[in-house]
Amino acid sequence: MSKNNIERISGRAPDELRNVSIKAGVIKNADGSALIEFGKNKIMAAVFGPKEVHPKHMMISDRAIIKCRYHMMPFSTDTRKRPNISRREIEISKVIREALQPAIIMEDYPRTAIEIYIEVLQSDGGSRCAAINAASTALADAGINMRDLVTACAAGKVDGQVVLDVDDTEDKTGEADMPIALLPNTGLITLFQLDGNLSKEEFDKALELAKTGCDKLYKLQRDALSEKYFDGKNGNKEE
Amino acid sequence: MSKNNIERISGRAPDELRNVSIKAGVIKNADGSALIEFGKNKIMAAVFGPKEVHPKHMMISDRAIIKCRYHMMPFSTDTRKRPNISRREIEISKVIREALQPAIIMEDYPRTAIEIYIEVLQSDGGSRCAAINAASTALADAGINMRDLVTACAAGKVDGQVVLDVDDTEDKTGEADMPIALLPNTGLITLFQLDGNLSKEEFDKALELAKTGCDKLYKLQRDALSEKYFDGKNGNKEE
Amino acid sequence: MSKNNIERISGRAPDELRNVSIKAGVIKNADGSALIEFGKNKIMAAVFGPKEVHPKHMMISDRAIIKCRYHMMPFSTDTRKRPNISRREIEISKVIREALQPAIIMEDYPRTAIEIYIEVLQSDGGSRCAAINAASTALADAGINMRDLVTACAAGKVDGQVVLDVDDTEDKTGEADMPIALLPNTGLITLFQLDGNLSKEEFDKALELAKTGCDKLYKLQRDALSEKYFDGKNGNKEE
Amino acid sequence: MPAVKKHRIVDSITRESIISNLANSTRLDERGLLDYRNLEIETNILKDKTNGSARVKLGESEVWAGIKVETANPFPDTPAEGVMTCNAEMLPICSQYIEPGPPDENTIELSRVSDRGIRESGMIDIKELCIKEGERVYSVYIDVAVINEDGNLFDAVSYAATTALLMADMNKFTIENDEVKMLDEKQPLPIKSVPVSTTFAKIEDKIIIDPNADEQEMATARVTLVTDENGKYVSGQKGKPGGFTFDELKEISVISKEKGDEIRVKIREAVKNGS
Amino acid sequence: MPAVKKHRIVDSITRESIISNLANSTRLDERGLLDYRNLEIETNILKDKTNGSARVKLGESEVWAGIKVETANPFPDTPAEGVMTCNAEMLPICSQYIEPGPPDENTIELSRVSDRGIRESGMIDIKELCIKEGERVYSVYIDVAVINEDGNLFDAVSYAATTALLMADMNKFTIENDEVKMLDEKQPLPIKSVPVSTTFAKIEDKIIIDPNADEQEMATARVTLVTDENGKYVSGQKGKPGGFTFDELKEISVISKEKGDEIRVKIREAVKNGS
Amino acid sequence: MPAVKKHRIVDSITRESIISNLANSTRLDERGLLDYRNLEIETNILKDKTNGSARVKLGESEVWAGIKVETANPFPDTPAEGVMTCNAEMLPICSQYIEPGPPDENTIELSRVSDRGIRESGMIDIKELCIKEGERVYSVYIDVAVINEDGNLFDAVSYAATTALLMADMNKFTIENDEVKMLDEKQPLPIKSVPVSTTFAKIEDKIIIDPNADEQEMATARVTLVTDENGKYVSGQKGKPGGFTFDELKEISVISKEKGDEIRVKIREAVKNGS
Repeated sequence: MSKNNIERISGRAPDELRNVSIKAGVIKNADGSALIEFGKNKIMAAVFGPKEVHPKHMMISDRAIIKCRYHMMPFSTDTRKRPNISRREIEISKVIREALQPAIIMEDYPRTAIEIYIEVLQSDGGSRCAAINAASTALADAGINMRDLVTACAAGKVDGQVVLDVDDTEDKTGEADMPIALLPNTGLITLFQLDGNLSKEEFDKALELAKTGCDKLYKLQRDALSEKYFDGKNGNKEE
Repeated sequence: MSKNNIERISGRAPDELRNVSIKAGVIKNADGSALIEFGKNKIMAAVFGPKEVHPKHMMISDRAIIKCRYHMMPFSTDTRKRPNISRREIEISKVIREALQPAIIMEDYPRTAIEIYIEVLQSDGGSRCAAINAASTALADAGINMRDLVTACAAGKVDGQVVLDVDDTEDKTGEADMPIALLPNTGLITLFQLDGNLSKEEFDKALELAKTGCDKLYKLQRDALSEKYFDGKNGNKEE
Repeated sequence: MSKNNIERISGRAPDELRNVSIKAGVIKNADGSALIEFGKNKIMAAVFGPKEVHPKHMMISDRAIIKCRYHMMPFSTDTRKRPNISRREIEISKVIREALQPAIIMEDYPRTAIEIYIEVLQSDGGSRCAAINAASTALADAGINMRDLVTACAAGKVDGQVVLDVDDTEDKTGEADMPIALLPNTGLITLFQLDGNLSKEEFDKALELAKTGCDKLYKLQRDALSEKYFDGKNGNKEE
Repeated sequence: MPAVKKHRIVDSITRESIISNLANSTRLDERGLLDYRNLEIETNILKDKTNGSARVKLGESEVWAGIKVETANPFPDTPAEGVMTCNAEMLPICSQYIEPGPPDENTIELSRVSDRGIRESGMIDIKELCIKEGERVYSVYIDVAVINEDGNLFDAVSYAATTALLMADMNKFTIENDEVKMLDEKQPLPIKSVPVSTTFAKIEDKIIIDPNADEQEMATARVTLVTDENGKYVSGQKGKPGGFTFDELKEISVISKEKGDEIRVKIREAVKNGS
Repeated sequence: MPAVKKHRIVDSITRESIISNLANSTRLDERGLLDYRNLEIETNILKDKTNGSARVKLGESEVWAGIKVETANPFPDTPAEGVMTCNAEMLPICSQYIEPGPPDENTIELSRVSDRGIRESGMIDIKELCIKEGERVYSVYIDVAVINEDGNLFDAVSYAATTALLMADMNKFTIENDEVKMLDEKQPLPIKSVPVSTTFAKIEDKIIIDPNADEQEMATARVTLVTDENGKYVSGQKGKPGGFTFDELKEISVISKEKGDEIRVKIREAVKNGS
Repeated sequence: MPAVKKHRIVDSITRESIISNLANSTRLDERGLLDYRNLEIETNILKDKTNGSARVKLGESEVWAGIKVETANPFPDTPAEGVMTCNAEMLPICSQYIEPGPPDENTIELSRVSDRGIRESGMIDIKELCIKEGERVYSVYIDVAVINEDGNLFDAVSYAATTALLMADMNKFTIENDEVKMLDEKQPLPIKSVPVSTTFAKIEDKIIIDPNADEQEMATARVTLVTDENGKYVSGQKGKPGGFTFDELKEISVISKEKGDEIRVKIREAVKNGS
């Protein structure tokens, strides 16, 4: 697929991911955690719980509630971000929570809260997908019962070409970005967003391409968890 | 009264109201509602309740609590209004609540809340009076037990002349504005505000004039309620 | 100590306090209160409690909780201060609370709150020390059981000289300011802050000098309380 | 922090009826799975204080949109571009489930998705909103009030915003001796396309369009796709904690275009009638 | 959102005493129905950091006002007018019923009514507060601290604000080569009138003036009228969920003028003594 | 309003062990009373988006600092001085005791004490941060993220901020025809000194340095002293509701200098390795 195509600024093939590394168990005080480096993205996710629900009236008698916050540090962006939570961060927190929730077996934890905190320390294109991969790994690291890992990757359009995993340099001239999150076992897309301009053909192609990215991230998550729990017998780097 | 007077910008006589129409039952999800068009004012009021009190410590054992919010949409004013609630809106919410509350038989609804929401979609002079008429109609439409309807109208001074119902064009050169709300059966003035400059004679005259406006609004409210409940046998327009 | 020294702008000797007066019982509605004038500082402190804890989950079963707010009126500063509580005021509230708390016998008031409110009406250098002296007097005036009064005073460095009690004119060219609070009976320093530039020798000297200031304030507090409760048999002015 | 919240309650009889109807590919209000509810679009409803306005009723969902065009300083990094802001408000009159106060995550999502549909479609040519580079640009405020809530606000808000923008005018300015001067003339906004939003929901493996409030509450997943008149997909957003398969998304994308074209005709008609 | 809140509690014995006294046209503190409490006005109490200041004690209600005069850019729509802001704060030291935090609806009403009394009377000539049109104007901040609360803060705050304004001075400026330059001279504020606020309450059909905290709590209605020295009514505000009859309001308006004139004399005296 | 809050819970066995160890002048983690935990300083960890960065691990406490140097208008009263802001955030990932949301009093104290250490030491020459007087100055943002909390954040944050500042560069500007123009060159920040923070805690009359989370929780008092390379004390802050005697403070001040010198060497080394 990578031949006969316009060259990407990054030198990557159209279906090529940026360098990705995932490390589980990076925050001692958390019940589960992960650090993902995804291109220039550096994102940490931590999971606390299942724990007591506060305030009490939020408690649900037959399952856990899931809280999720996506937050960017002021130094993570090109221009310093103000410390207050922005509307963009509130929206992304919501779509990430809705992407992760179907994977969590909430019925196993009635009357509790599971908290997912995502901290963007350095941002690049695709930070919400990177965040989902980190959070999914952190949930598994926390030992939360899950139906599946949640894996996420974007496809987009740059210079008229549908490509995998748009980075922030490409994004400046990019024509479309379509992040998705996937539960591989069930084939369910649990996050889907689109901004830009895609024909029907490009739309379908972008979906397929994003899926191939998700498959790679799925493996990287599993490797990161193996690395932590089985002495790193599996590799953890995408070349 | 309308002869030998300086002509108003609007062409109205000194004791003439703007065009007013009131329609009850305009919001399906509300327990009661009304839309008032009062000059250029377009204001909706909705009532919810009696309903559970939240938070619980606000509950009163022998009567209902009344909540009231007066809110202007950003597009309702000459210059776009910022979406946050302003100090002006908080003050007006308070005086409107205090104008309506004496009409509500709160003892009939112990341990409950009655919520009154007022939305200004297009503003003109006299929006707080218009809002009270709409809210009073909405309370009746919700079937809340009331001692009386609450009717409201302002008088003011423009070009040295005491006139009824100052609109926003007149207000720019106006010298005084005095909105009142009235419970016609009891003769009690439950809202009274004044800004401007009135002699004792003008003060008394403005009060009398405002009362005549209230009387007309009282009829219009009753017509709107008849219109809804008795197939519109009574008219609903002020010419 | 006041000879052979560089002259202070204020004409004070290096170990000389500004004029200080403390008056207890100045706010009728409070359980205890005091007004301190300390140089140009005019600061009121009021104490309410022991009283019910709200919200309830803050209650501690075997002792009181202490709340403390240090607040400056907009007109109290050179340039008008915005009415919102600033980060500076939050920090000072915290260090003042931590300075006063060790003096309060909290175990005598389980499941209650003791509230300390400090209002700066006119500010000068050393307002936090002045505030602590006022608050300590107000606590005693409220009849709260205390291990000791808390007394506070700053030393600093101006024109290369270690001096007692830096005022705001001196502070503009001052090189260091070191406020402390002291429980005289126990010798414990419960507030300590430093900003500036002090050698080891100056550091020790400033500590000693601040202690002499605290001793004077201790007497002034006791005088103020005597004044109120025993018909002012003791003087209340520092000359 | 975002968290699970109190939701609309759908009673069990309604739930069962909705599901048993869907099993027969019909809906409780007798629509087909891919039928929109009745759509009414009215223009000029706020003509005294706005530059453009529209009211949309989609079934029982009702929203009012008002456009205000003001002028402002441009952002330093885009000195030759105008500014556009889209803000939707869930008024507490619209439902017993809405409390007054700052917008919650659902309302923020509604505002931001509406904003993106307009922005990403290039509906407004923001380069044409420049009055004097680096100094003065038009600032277009799109405010939408939700008056009554019965599901699928994403589409209702989008239609109202789009129609109001199509109706809107703005002052003309000229530059004389390096000074910006307002003329006593109006001009329409620089409109380049008409994006149309379509929203789908999934209940027990059935895909329906234009969910009402009960359907929306029961759905495990929701997705909005916005298309422009060239048949391009310009914006999309999935919501709710469930998912769609790849095949479902592809199928939805086909229907989105067809339905979008139908609704675009209705919007253009309303604008024509109102002008 | 505004709602019924925890109020001061008046015990039943006090209630009954207040009512039985009123029946005999006297008050618990032995005043007549239309007597003000003792009024003390002191000036220059915050002279080191303000441009003007005053302390008012009305019975046991005590408030401090401080004026700060700064300069600012004018608002775009009033380029030749200065700016005035009036802000009252219920300090938590003033009463066990006051919590620290952002102002509630009562405090906002207090600030706004005080502001309107000064503004609507034209007390300050805001056109004289212009330093250089479109560029630099005076900005007058009136801040009032409530130190002890015993009812009728509307009047106490008004008297303190008015007195502090009468005492205030501000820097002189000149324009040299198109540049604003501060002179080493002061001038008084451009004062045009002295508004006086009077507040009435109604308890069981009796109208009283200057209610203390208990009376205010028991009253079904409260009304404030502000008059200027020409006997004009410049501002008014009814509060509390009850009402007045037309006749009561007319009667109140007569008394308001008389009492306003008496208090204006006291304010002028305090200013004279303080200057 | 600040008040007593939920604190970290230290179980009674840990408490007793800590105390019995201290009685023998050792600590639960086998350190001596005046030993720091292992200190790791790494630079350039956020090199793609910041002007300088550092990660500090002090035992299990981990913080990341990033510097952003932007330009801004100077404050009117200091037209020839740059601006510096220091902001520490307790991220909710760092501990189960930290809730997301606006900073509480502890976090505000942490930010302000870190800020003062840098500011009062004159570490950055703010006069050198002026680009064009009255018009354009550098604005240096120091943001520090707490990633994992195990006590003594005052020191960890200070070391990370200081190291990141030492690593940071900023754009060069020139003035041509009265206009500020950015050059394609970088320069280091104008650094004048390297302040070092040291933090002590008191548990049952024992003074220890670098308390971990459990020790810090049990301590009755905590004090931070910042020294510069000339051995001057530039900043100090006591915390927690207990106190130190005069002798204790004097003793602490001696140790602070010694330990500060040792840590300054480590910071300089990390900077040298990273450059």
